[in-house]
Amino acid sequence: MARIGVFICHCGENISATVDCEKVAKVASEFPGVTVSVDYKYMCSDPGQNMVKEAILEHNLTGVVVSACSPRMHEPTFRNACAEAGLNPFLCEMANIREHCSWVHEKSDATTDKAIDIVRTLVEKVKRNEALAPIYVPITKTAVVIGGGVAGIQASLDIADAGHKVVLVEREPSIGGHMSQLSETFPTLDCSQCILTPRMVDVARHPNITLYTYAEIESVDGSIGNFNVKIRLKSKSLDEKLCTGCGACIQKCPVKKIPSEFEQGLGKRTAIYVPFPQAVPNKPVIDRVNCTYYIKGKCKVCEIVCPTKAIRFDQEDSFVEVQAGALLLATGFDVLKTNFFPEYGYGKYEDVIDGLAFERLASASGPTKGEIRRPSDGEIPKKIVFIACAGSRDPAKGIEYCSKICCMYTAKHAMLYKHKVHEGTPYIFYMDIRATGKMYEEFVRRAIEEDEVKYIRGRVSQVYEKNGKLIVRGVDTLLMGQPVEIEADMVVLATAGIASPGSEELAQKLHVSYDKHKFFSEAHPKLKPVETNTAGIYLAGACQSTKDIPETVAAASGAAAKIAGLFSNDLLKRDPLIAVVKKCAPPLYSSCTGCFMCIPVCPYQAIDKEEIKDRSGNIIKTISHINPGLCQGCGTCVAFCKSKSIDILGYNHDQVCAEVEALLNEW
Amino acid sequence: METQNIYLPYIMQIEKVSEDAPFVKTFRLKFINPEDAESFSFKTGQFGEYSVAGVGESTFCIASSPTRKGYIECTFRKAGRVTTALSDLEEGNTIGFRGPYGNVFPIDEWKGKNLLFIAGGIALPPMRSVIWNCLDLRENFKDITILYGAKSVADLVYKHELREWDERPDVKLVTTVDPGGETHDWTGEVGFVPTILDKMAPKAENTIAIVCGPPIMIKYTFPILEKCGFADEMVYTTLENRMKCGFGKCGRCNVGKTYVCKDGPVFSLKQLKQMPDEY
Amino acid sequence: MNNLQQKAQQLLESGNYGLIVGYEKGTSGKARPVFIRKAEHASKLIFDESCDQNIAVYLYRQEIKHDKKKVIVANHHTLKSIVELAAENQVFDGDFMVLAFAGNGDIIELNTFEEIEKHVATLYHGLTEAEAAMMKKIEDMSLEDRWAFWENEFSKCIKCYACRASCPMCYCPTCTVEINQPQWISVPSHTLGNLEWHVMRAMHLAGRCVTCGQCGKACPLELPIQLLTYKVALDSKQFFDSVAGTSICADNALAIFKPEDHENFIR
Amino acid sequence: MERKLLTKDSYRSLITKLIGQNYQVVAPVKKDTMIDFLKISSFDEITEDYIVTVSSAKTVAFPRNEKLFDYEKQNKKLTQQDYDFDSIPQSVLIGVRPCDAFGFHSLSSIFCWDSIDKIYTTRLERTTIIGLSCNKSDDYCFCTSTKGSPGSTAGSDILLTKMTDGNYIVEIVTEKGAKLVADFSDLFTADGGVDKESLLAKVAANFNVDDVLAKINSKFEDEAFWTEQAMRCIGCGACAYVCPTCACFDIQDESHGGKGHRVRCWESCGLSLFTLHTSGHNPRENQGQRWRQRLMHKFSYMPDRLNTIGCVGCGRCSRACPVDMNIAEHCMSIIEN
Amino acid sequence: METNNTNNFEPKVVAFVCNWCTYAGADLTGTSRIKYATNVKIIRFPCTGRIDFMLLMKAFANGADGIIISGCHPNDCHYTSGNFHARRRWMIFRNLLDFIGMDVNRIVFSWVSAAEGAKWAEVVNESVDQFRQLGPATSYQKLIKNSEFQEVE
Repeated sequence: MARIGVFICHCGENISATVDCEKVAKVASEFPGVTVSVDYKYMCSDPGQNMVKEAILEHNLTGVVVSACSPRMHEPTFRNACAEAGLNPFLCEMANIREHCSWVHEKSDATTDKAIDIVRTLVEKVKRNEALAPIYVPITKTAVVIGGGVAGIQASLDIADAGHKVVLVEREPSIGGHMSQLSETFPTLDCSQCILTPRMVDVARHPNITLYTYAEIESVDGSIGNFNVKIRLKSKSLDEKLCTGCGACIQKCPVKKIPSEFEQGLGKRTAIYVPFPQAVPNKPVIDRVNCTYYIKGKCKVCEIVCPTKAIRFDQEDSFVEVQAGALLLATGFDVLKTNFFPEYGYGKYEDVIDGLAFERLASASGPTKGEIRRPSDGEIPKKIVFIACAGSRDPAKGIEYCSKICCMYTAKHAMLYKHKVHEGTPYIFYMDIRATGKMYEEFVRRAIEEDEVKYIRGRVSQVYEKNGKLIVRGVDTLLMGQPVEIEADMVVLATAGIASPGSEELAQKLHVSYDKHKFFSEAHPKLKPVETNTAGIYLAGACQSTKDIPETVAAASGAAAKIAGLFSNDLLKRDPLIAVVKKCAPPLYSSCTGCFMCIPVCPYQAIDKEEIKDRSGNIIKTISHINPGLCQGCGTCVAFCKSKSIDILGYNHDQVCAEVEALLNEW
Repeated sequence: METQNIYLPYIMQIEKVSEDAPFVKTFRLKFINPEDAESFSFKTGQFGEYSVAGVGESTFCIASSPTRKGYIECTFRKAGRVTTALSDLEEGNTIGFRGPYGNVFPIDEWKGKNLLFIAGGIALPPMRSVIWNCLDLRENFKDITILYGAKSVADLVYKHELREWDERPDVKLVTTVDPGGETHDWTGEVGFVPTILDKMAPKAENTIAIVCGPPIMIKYTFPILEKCGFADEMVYTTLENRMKCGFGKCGRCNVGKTYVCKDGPVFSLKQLKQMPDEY
Repeated sequence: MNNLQQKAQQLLESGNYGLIVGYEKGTSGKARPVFIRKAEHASKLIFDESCDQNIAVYLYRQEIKHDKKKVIVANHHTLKSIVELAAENQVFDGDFMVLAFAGNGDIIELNTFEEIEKHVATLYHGLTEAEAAMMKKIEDMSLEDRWAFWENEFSKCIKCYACRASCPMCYCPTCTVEINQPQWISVPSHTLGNLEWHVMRAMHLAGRCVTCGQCGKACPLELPIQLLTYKVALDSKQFFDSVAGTSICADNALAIFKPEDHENFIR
Repeated sequence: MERKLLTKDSYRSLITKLIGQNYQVVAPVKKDTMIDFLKISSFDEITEDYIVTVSSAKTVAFPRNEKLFDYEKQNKKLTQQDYDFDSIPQSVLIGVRPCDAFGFHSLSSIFCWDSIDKIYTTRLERTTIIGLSCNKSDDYCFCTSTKGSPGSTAGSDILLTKMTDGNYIVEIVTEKGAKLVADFSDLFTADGGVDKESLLAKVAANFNVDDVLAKINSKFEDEAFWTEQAMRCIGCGACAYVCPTCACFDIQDESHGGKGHRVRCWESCGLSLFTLHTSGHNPRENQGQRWRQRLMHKFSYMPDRLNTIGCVGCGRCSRACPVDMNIAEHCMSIIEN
Repeated sequence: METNNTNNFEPKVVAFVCNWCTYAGADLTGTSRIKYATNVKIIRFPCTGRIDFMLLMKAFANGADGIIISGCHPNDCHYTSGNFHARRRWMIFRNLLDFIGMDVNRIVFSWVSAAEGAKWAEVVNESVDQFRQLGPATSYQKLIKNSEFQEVE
């Protein structure tokens, strides 16, 4: 007989402010099968959990409904508590009266009534829950890390150092990511490449890491513990085994005027190229779009000069398939193209550049060898204007969120400029200064106080050229909105950070959720910041939201620790909420008709055929069978099966029907 | 209850619930209305329709003895929709009951005879009524032997009563479990009921055999009884066909001309042999 | 003796075949299914316009399912159903031979599924003019009138399940309507239970109905329930280009999808 | 038997008055494509253009869904609301063919066997059956083979026979009939002595049901016979549902929230799950056994146990059958074999 | 088919939503404290692919005035394709209901992702307004009442 315990949480006042929790508990105590129904301030607290545990023991409960927040929040908490009290954890359900009720409705009888309905529904469901045992699946202890920026590099090294195999996939010819483009890093002003390049080399050398550059994810199937990842290795037109990286081909390549992506267009590269001198691997690829041979059918200079005959013009994309237990997304970010803002003149005036370009100008390895020279004429700018929030916090034209890193790097840029051009004057137009990290505020103060960076609080309305100068027109809101006009030699836009191109497609391939800005969504904003909603797929760095380097590295190490944790077991414990083909007594054995129309329905190829045999081994009938290791529990086959021969644990026919009835009928 | 609505059940309250085996429960039921309790009577072997409002009715025998007044008991295994709903109920809940229906074990005719009860699995409940009825009128009968088997030790129902019968000097109880169903501390027999019966080789003289069990057990038990010399009219069994009404109208329980609900459920082997094999 | 009867006689006499499922003359000039086991009974067989019943339902009948020496005389409804049953693994290649008829009345022997599929490709797949007109009549009604129309029709249904029993595609040993844990559909034959039943039946025939109309023909109360399954069949064709009974290996329309499937109602 | 005459105009007045006096008047009505018994509110709804209605008249006393009682569960307590016998209306059933009328006899023998089903009996008691002799028949009719006839008065309270002039011969069969005639005595006039037989349809007696009764028991064990007989049968319930004597039913609960009712609804022995045990065992697992049950029940069990034949020869089952299982033919097969 | 009785009429609405997108989206609505009508109560499913059309029939039979079905946007399904299968199912089912004269405006279908907390509130509020306009589902509920007993057809 059902003995259900109902536990109504006030969640401080989060629930009780709009829902009469005492009434809910009282009404629920009258539901058939409810043995105990209580309310409490904080169910998830230790005393709250103890109430649940004690009730289980005292009343010998057969089911528990915790009426509180979303199951995403505390279902594991209470299921564990139930398990500790000896109740099968799958006999515990959460009735979500916070996110789905108290937070979205005003205080009223209707809100309380709705909470009662929700509780009644879950009580009827839990009555029909079955005690389930978790499923164990073997884990392939290899991680695929997607993205070779600092996040991917850090995570790969951490996982590899923990003794597990890593496959690192980078779509560019070299790992390094945006960090390799940076000059110095805030707030310490140490050289970015000096910290990063040794790590890049470590990656290349690590025996546990397989590196695929110029490669992309083609497809992913399978699930946690056993993903099957197909990787497209884009043709580099090169036999990497033969190439020694001598660079002869690059020197001789006749096409030399291609704007370098790495240099943000401020430098040039050849058609066969390595993106930057410290690239890992330091072997060239042919940019087929710009290569004369691919355009005109002749040239082959590189092939001629190559001492090891490594050039392969007819090389095609190839594929590798990797079995992996976990995936890490570390695909980073991009910056908003500033043509959103024609009034800033980006693209129109050569001397209006974005932050990344400034990084290259300031970098000792950059196109100006670290001297701040403006792109148009190579002159050293005397007045330079930095415009913060170029796109950020601007729902009308750009993006509504704060890109978080711009305040700091703009301060850094102004500082670097001042350090290099002592007589110059840097101005910064800003909205607010957000300097919340360790030593960040001090850094900004230093810029203002020691380096005399002129901070102007206000927005720039227009940048236009006049007499060879860039006139920056804005207002100073601290001076009662007085108009400000600065005759600048150069303008640097702190453009917003946005999701890396292709994020959406990648998310769809991996079935992870992403937000409306195409950043990948974490499973929980606080408690599961490096997990996605898809088990076995993790997140690190700016692909989740723009992050600075310390945060990115912290997230990468966090994700790596999660993956290493997952790999520390040989078997993976999985929720057993999977579909099963129902069997019954002979002579029917199963109501499955063996039409096998469900086979194409399954996204996981989990359905195959099973022969039912009598005692002497004769086949009586052939029915569908669901492989529990492959089934992920979507239930599409369950709804499709006409004879209702398939059911799904945790969401079975009886449960969902009872829920519908309980939701619509009072008793 | 003033009604002539033959479909209207008595309302009964569950006084006691016991879990006898995995998925098997026994309810002790009392009439809510004292007048019903007063007017109600039944005899051993009869059955009724037990119902859960909103779910439906299910047919099973009255498992208690008519000698025990003031309540009836029923034992059921959770299998279909109604028995699932029933097993969800607890003490104090109310259920519907209509009955009694069907014929009875002719225990008056058995006076002065030896009784051999042979039961398997969940078929002990119908037998339990008649066993207790006979034990409560112990002086009317000579030797009483009970052979009861189940798939496994856990599946044996009425364990406490089995112990009680075992301890009684005037009852010989033999329990058995199917091979593989025994536990390490099992002291009873191991083997299928017909096999054990064969080993027991009961004497047929002046003995009535009452057999209840799954069809496969019955099928193999009758020949052994025959071998031991039991005449067909000395062997009784009770049939459990699917029923809806309980009073010969709904048309399900026909076995040839025989209506199990009216002419049965108790049949002698002699009667059974005259019926077509459609049960 | 006509061609069919002679053919049947030969087949039975040859000993290679032991059973012919076909049509005979029934009561009041109606045709009805017949099972011929002896050559001398072959003369009972008929095949004319009255033989419009879909008899594919007998192919998987327990009593003759495993009899591999059977022949079925198939009209075009039956042929389409055989193809669909083949696609759904309910009948198996080589388990029976089909006698079909060419346009000129000649008998065609179809021994394999491939031959049947090929022959079915030559048949007309779609509603007759009269059927299409009935569909149009209902579709042209206002929503209220349509509801009133079907409410009236469903109120008459006695839930005898003749529609189900006569439909070759209704082969489930336990129909959803017979499941009581949970009770999907009200058992009593009131309008609500009837509506639920007919909607469910139609949905379960989505992508599977060969538009033979046998369910409607079988209904003793003459409910035009075939229109419901026609509706899902027409929609399957229109939305997914899926026509049941044309391919022995096609996946069911609702078992597959295309990312570009187009609807206009999801917000 | 007392005979009277009812002119067509008086017939109209009679029905109109009955309706006016709040009788539930049930009559054959052409609805959509078919003719069936329906509650009428005006004489003009009645049709006489039928051989038999699609469904039988049994629905008046044994409706396809009968609410047996209501219940309510509140606070874990159950209360029951007994069947309201007072709610059963006084009814007049018009246009019942003699075969159909006789069907009530068989039906009553089931519902009154030992445990009297008062819901059924009250419904029938409160119904006056005005039969209508058959003036036409078809290939399905075989009442004359089952001891009936197109003009049989058995089962009717009053039997009308339509004359060529459109007026009706009235035969007052029962006291209930006599009472109705007395209540409206001004509408009935003296009998003109027209020969009733000449007005009746001719139904050939192709077999004698007594022969079926005599032979069917010996056929029971002949499984091959039944399998072959039932080959065509697809196992629906149409025959039983339209049959005037089939009484098999199911008992089901219907509820919403804590309120609900128990319902008795028609079921058929032809359906494969009719006898299925929860254990999976089915005593009648193939269609041959189920078809045998149907015929045995009508021609052996009912005659033996209830002293009545379970078939009135109306031929409805054969008309309703999607595969033309003609019961008369099957009876003849039993005799022949 | 329905009378437009919108006086204080509060429709009973069931929402069948998938666990990964819309359920999470509705969580986000809560976290963002966006208000919506109390009429809608959510039942969680693993995926829209799991939602049996029979459950919609069940909801109507139990007195629902409106139903919301919501899941992941195309290509976003946590299980790859459950929502695509569901979409096909609804395309057929919706037309069938329309064919029998049911007002399909009583069923609202939407894709609401885990990020679309605001959209969920919009969908709910718009749907409830729509159902209010339609009034109680009397034509269906009449069938439920009539289901108790049918004397002579």
